[in-house]
This record gives sequence, structure tokens and C-alpha cells, in this order.
Amino acid sequence: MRVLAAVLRKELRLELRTFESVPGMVLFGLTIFVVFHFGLERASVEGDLAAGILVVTLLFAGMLGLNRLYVADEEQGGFDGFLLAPVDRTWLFVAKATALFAYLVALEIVMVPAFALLLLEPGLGQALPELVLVLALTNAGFAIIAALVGAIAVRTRARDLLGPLIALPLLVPVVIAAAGLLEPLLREGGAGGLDAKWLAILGLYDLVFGLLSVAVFDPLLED
Amino acid sequence: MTTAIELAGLGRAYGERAALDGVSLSLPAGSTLVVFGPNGAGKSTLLRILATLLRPTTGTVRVLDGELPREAWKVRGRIGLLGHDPLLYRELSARENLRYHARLHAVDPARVDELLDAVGLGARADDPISTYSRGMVQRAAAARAVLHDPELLLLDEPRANLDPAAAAALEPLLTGTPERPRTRVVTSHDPAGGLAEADVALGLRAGRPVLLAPAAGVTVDQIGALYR
Amino acid sequence: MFADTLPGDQGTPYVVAAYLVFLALLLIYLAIMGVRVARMERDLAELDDLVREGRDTPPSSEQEPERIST
Amino acid sequence: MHGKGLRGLSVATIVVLVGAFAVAAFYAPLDADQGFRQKIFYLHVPLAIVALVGFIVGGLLAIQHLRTREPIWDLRSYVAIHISLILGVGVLVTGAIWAKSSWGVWWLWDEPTLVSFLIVFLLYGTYTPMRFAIEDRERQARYASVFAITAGAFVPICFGAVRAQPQEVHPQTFGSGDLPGPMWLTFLVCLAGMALLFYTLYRFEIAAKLARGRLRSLRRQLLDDAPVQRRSAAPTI
Repeated sequence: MRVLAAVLRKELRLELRTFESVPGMVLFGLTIFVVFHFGLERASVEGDLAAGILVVTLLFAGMLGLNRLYVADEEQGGFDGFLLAPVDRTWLFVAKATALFAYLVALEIVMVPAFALLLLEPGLGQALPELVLVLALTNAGFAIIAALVGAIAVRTRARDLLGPLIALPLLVPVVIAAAGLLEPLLREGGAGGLDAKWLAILGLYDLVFGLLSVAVFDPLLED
Repeated sequence: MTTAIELAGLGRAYGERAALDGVSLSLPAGSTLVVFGPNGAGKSTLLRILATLLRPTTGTVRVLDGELPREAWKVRGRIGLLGHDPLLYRELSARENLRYHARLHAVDPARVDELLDAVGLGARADDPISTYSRGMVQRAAAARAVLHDPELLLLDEPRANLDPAAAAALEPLLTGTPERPRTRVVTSHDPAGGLAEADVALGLRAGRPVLLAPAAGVTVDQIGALYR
Repeated sequence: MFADTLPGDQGTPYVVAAYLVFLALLLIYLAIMGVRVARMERDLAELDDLVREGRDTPPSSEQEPERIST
Repeated sequence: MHGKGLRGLSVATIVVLVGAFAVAAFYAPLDADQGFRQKIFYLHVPLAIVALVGFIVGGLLAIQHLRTREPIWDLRSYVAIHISLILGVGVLVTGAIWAKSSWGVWWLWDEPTLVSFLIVFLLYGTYTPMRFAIEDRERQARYASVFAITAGAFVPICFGAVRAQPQEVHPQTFGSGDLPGPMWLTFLVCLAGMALLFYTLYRFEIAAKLARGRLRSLRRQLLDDAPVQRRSAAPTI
């Protein structure tokens, strides 16, 4: 755990110092809302359309996060510095996934109210606890895939393109489940409950890919 | 008098190109091996292999009491690397960088401040590395390399772009103390200076060891011949 | 016996198209592999000539490159 | 020495495959409502199953590669995925044709197997560009194996997630239970033919690649001019 805390503390401090990821993700997200507004020519949305817009916007903002996740380590010797230490390498993956999870939470703190303000028809009040749970599971899915695929993509030539290209298809099940869960929450006539089936799928996805990533991460660091 | 490093036919190839080929030597603990050779001769590759950062493609490597790459975990944390890349985050300060490495190596944070003063960075410790001069970065990197009191020190031209004051400040750190001698592998382009501090001299040319002998018996122009 | 399994109703062109597409895909793949194998055979032939040449003329004695050693 | 047994295998494949298609065309009874169109089923579904199994096999071979670190496993994983991708093109095209003939539209978002196959295909489509983007051979193999394992585990999950979607408009023609005897038998023969085809192409390509590797090393020994190795996605032994 000491290692996780050390790497995570360094990650968050580096982010606070350079503001590389979160501000960019927030601005990018808000811009996408505007684009959706003009693209769909809708002043307000609800139900499945609202769910779709929110999930897709978070997904693409997450892709920005993915592209920035390992850049500092690749360019400033972070990988070597970490490999020289007598620690289990999987902690780097856990720390990076947790860091991106934190960025996504920070992103959502700004974006969800903005979404309610700009586009969403029904208010958010009544469905907030369920919404937080769904977004948490979705963030976990994004963070796990981004931390794994980011490590694959960062040391290749076309990394800004390759990362999202690999991550997006992998995240389709998360998008399906998240949209399915959010749809009743954002419906006009008041919140429906959470669909257990989709909750199970999202939870299973996070669990399976979490364990899988931990198992296959180490070979990415050897040279 | 155990041996710190044991190499037998060590080779490293990138596809067809052999960066290192057929290096064999045995270095007793506490002694200093100085590696000479033109750029691209494989000096840095050798250091990265010894530092467990690079897997050898042929031959066997035994460093301290671990056979690489299988037992790398055994020796990691007991080796200090000061390479061309300082391995420090430019946006963080020297103190923050060293604190991070201290936590990774489970080293008492107090040692960080102690080292920062030792290398003469006490005043600027909290400014980001990006504001440091080349010499100051090298001092911070040296402090990072010896932070965890390694048994084996790998130094890639440690005195490059260092002013005399900085070199003097780093000297005690990089040589270890008589009662706790440090095994060292140092690469150098300075035949005279290099031979002076060497116990064993190794000459590399295009990845092949063309010269391997106790430093006492090696003359400066033999080293010079490597570069012609 | 075939009457009931092969009528000419409007579905036929699609089925035929599907099987033809599959066949075309297969043929393209085999063609590419064929080109690769042909290139390999040409290289092999070239190497054969070399070996034959080598055997006819005795190999010249090569001079061991001078090494600096103490 | 690499291609031993290939001739026998190729003959067997041709016999079984052509036989299977003949059986499908002449022996299999007409589907009650879809009539003759249903016969694409005997091509499209076996092709899809073999391609998907090929992807998963590629993942298993990649696990073996990470465990043993021998390049031969990376070659096998690469070839398995490479051929599955080629069959995948066939699956998507025949799937579109089947959709057009049965439901009058070239693509159908309600058909879960087609949709999930497209997602899997898009994912594996990045396999070769990713390999090409990494220059160092050894690292290329290692990263490709990590990709193959992750993607291999993704295939069933993707099918599960897409299939769980509510709009199940069209009757599922491929259900193990409801197929009458003769159709089921024909389907099995076609599946066997397609699996044999995959295995033959797999063995064929591996033999070709090993022979090319052998050739290159011979050339290097004889001509002593090591041809500068072009960047390529394919592994070379």
C-alpha cells in the first residue's frame, strides 16, 4: 500500500502542478455538450438521449485522460525510476487507474451539474444516489481500460491515435451498460429504479478487466 | 571477497544489430570497473543491463547475489543508477522527487534533506527541476542514485558538464567510505582520469570487449587506440 | 429429390452472392500467399546459385581482423 | 520440413468444405418461412464461430508466449489472429448479405451477433497497426501478447453485453435446440469444414513464415549482407 500511496501522491501532485489532464477534460466535455446541442438541434434532452449524451461525453473526455496518463513517465524517465525500486510493478497500474478515476470524478463534479443546466430536461435531484453509483462503476471501467491501454500505447509511435482506437471498442460494453442504467434515471417522469441486469454486467466488467489487467500488466514494463 | 558482478558471454541485440556482444568479466565487490569506448560502443547498454532495466539476449549475468533477469527482484533496490537521464520529474522540485524515490525505496525521509545539503542544493531544493542548471540537475540525480545507499553504483560519465565545485561535492557520495566500500561501474571518456580511479579497465568497441585488464597494467594510449 | 431444396425464389441471388464473396475472399488470400511463396522460391534459387558458385571456386583464405589485446 | 502434412490437410479441407456446401445446398431442407435465403446461415454462422474461436485461441497462444517467451508462440498467436481477421471480413460481408436478403436492409443494429462481431472486429483491427507502431521486435511481441489476451477475454464479454440488450426483434435462427435434425447435421458439417479450413490456412501461413525466416538466416550466412530488416507487423523467427 505504501507504494500505491507514493505513486498516487506523485501523480496527483504532478497533475495539480501542471494541470495537464483535468482542465482539458472539463473544457473538452463542455464543448462536446455544445456540439451535441447544435448537432441534435435540441434545447433539452431526457431519457435515453440524455443518458447517451452524458456517457459519450464522459467517454471521450476520458480518452483525453488516457492520452496524458503516462506521457510524463515516458518522457522524463518515470518508468525507469519506478523499475529501479524494489516494488511490485502492478502498483503502477493500480495507481494510474486510481489517478484517472480521481480525474473522472473531478470532471463529473463540474460536468454533471453543467449537463443538468445546459441540456437536461428533468432535474437531477431525485436520482442523485443512483447516479453517483452508476458513474462510479463507469469511471472504474474507463480507468481500468485507460490505465492498461495507455501503457501499451504510450511507447509506440502513433500513441495519441492508437490509445483511443484500442480503448473505444473495449469500452463499448461499459457504454451500453451505463446508458442502460442512466436512461431510467434521466427520464422525464421521474426516476425509475436501477436495472439489476445492467448493474451486474457493469460490475462484472470492472471485476474481470481489473483482475485481467493486473495479471497482464507487468510484461509491459520490461524492456 | 565475494564477486559483485559475474558476466559470461553477455550479449544484447536489437533485431539484427548487436549492441553488446560476448562481454565476460568478474568484478570483486568494492572495486571499480571503468568502461571506455566511443559513443555507441554499448557502454550505456551494459549499464542498463546491470541495473536490471534491460534484459540480456545472450549469455549470463550475475549481479550481487541475483542472476538476471530471473532474480532481478532480489537485487533491485540495492543498485544506484546515475545515467544520462536524471530520472526526475521536471515539474516537481528536487525535494519532492527525492521524497517520492525515498518512499519507493522505503528510505527515511530525513535522509532526503541530509543529501540535498550534501550536494549543495539545500537552498534551491523546493524549486522545480525545470529551473535547474545542467550541473544542478546532475547533483539532484546523483542524490537520487545514492539515496537508498546502494551496494552497487552504476555511473554513466558522472563528471560530464559538472563544474569543479559540483564534482568535489559529489565525490564523497559517489565513492563510498573505506569501511563501507561501494562496488562501482563507471563509464568514462577521459583515459587519464578514468584509469586513475579504476581497479579494472574494460574497452568496448562496437559492442565487443577489445580490452579487459587490471587498470595498473593498462597505458593511456591503449585507451586512446579505442577511439581511433 | 432436389426439387424441394433448390427452388428459384427471389432469395437465390443473395445466397449465391454470399458464397461467391466467401470464395473470392479465399482466392485473394491464396493469391497473396502464392506471391509470397513465389518470392521465396526466387530467393532460394538465388541462394542455390551462390552455393554452387562457392563450391566451384575454392574459398579465399580470410585474414583474421587484427584485435587490440594486451 | 515445415510443410509436412500440409498436402494431406489441404485435400481433406477441400473435400470436407465442398462436401459441406453441397450438403447445405442439396440435402438441407428449406426453412419454413425464410425459404432458400436461410442457406446463407450455413456459411455465415460457421465462419463467425471459427473466426471468434480463432481470436480466443490467439489469446491463449499469447498467454503461452508470455509464459515461455519463445518467439514461436508469438508467431502462432499472430497467425491465428491474422486469419481470424480475414475470415472476419467474410463474416461481416456475408452477414450484411444475409441481413439484406432476410430483412431487406444491409445492416441491422438489432441483430446482436452481427453487432458484437463488428465491435470485436474493430478491436482486432487495431492489432496489426499496433504491432507496426512498435519497432523493437521483442517488445512488439510482448505488447501484442498483452493485447491478444485482453482482447481474447473481451470477446465473450462483448457478446454477453450486446445480447443483453432488450430489443430482441428477430427470431434467433441459430439456436441449438430448435433446429430440426437434418439442418443441425448440415450445420455441423459446415462448421467442421470451416474449422478445418482455418487450421489449414493457419498451418500454411506458419510454414511459410518459418521458411522465410530460415531463408533470411541462410541468406545472411551466405551473402553476409544482412538485408536491413524493414519494419513490419509480422513477427520474424
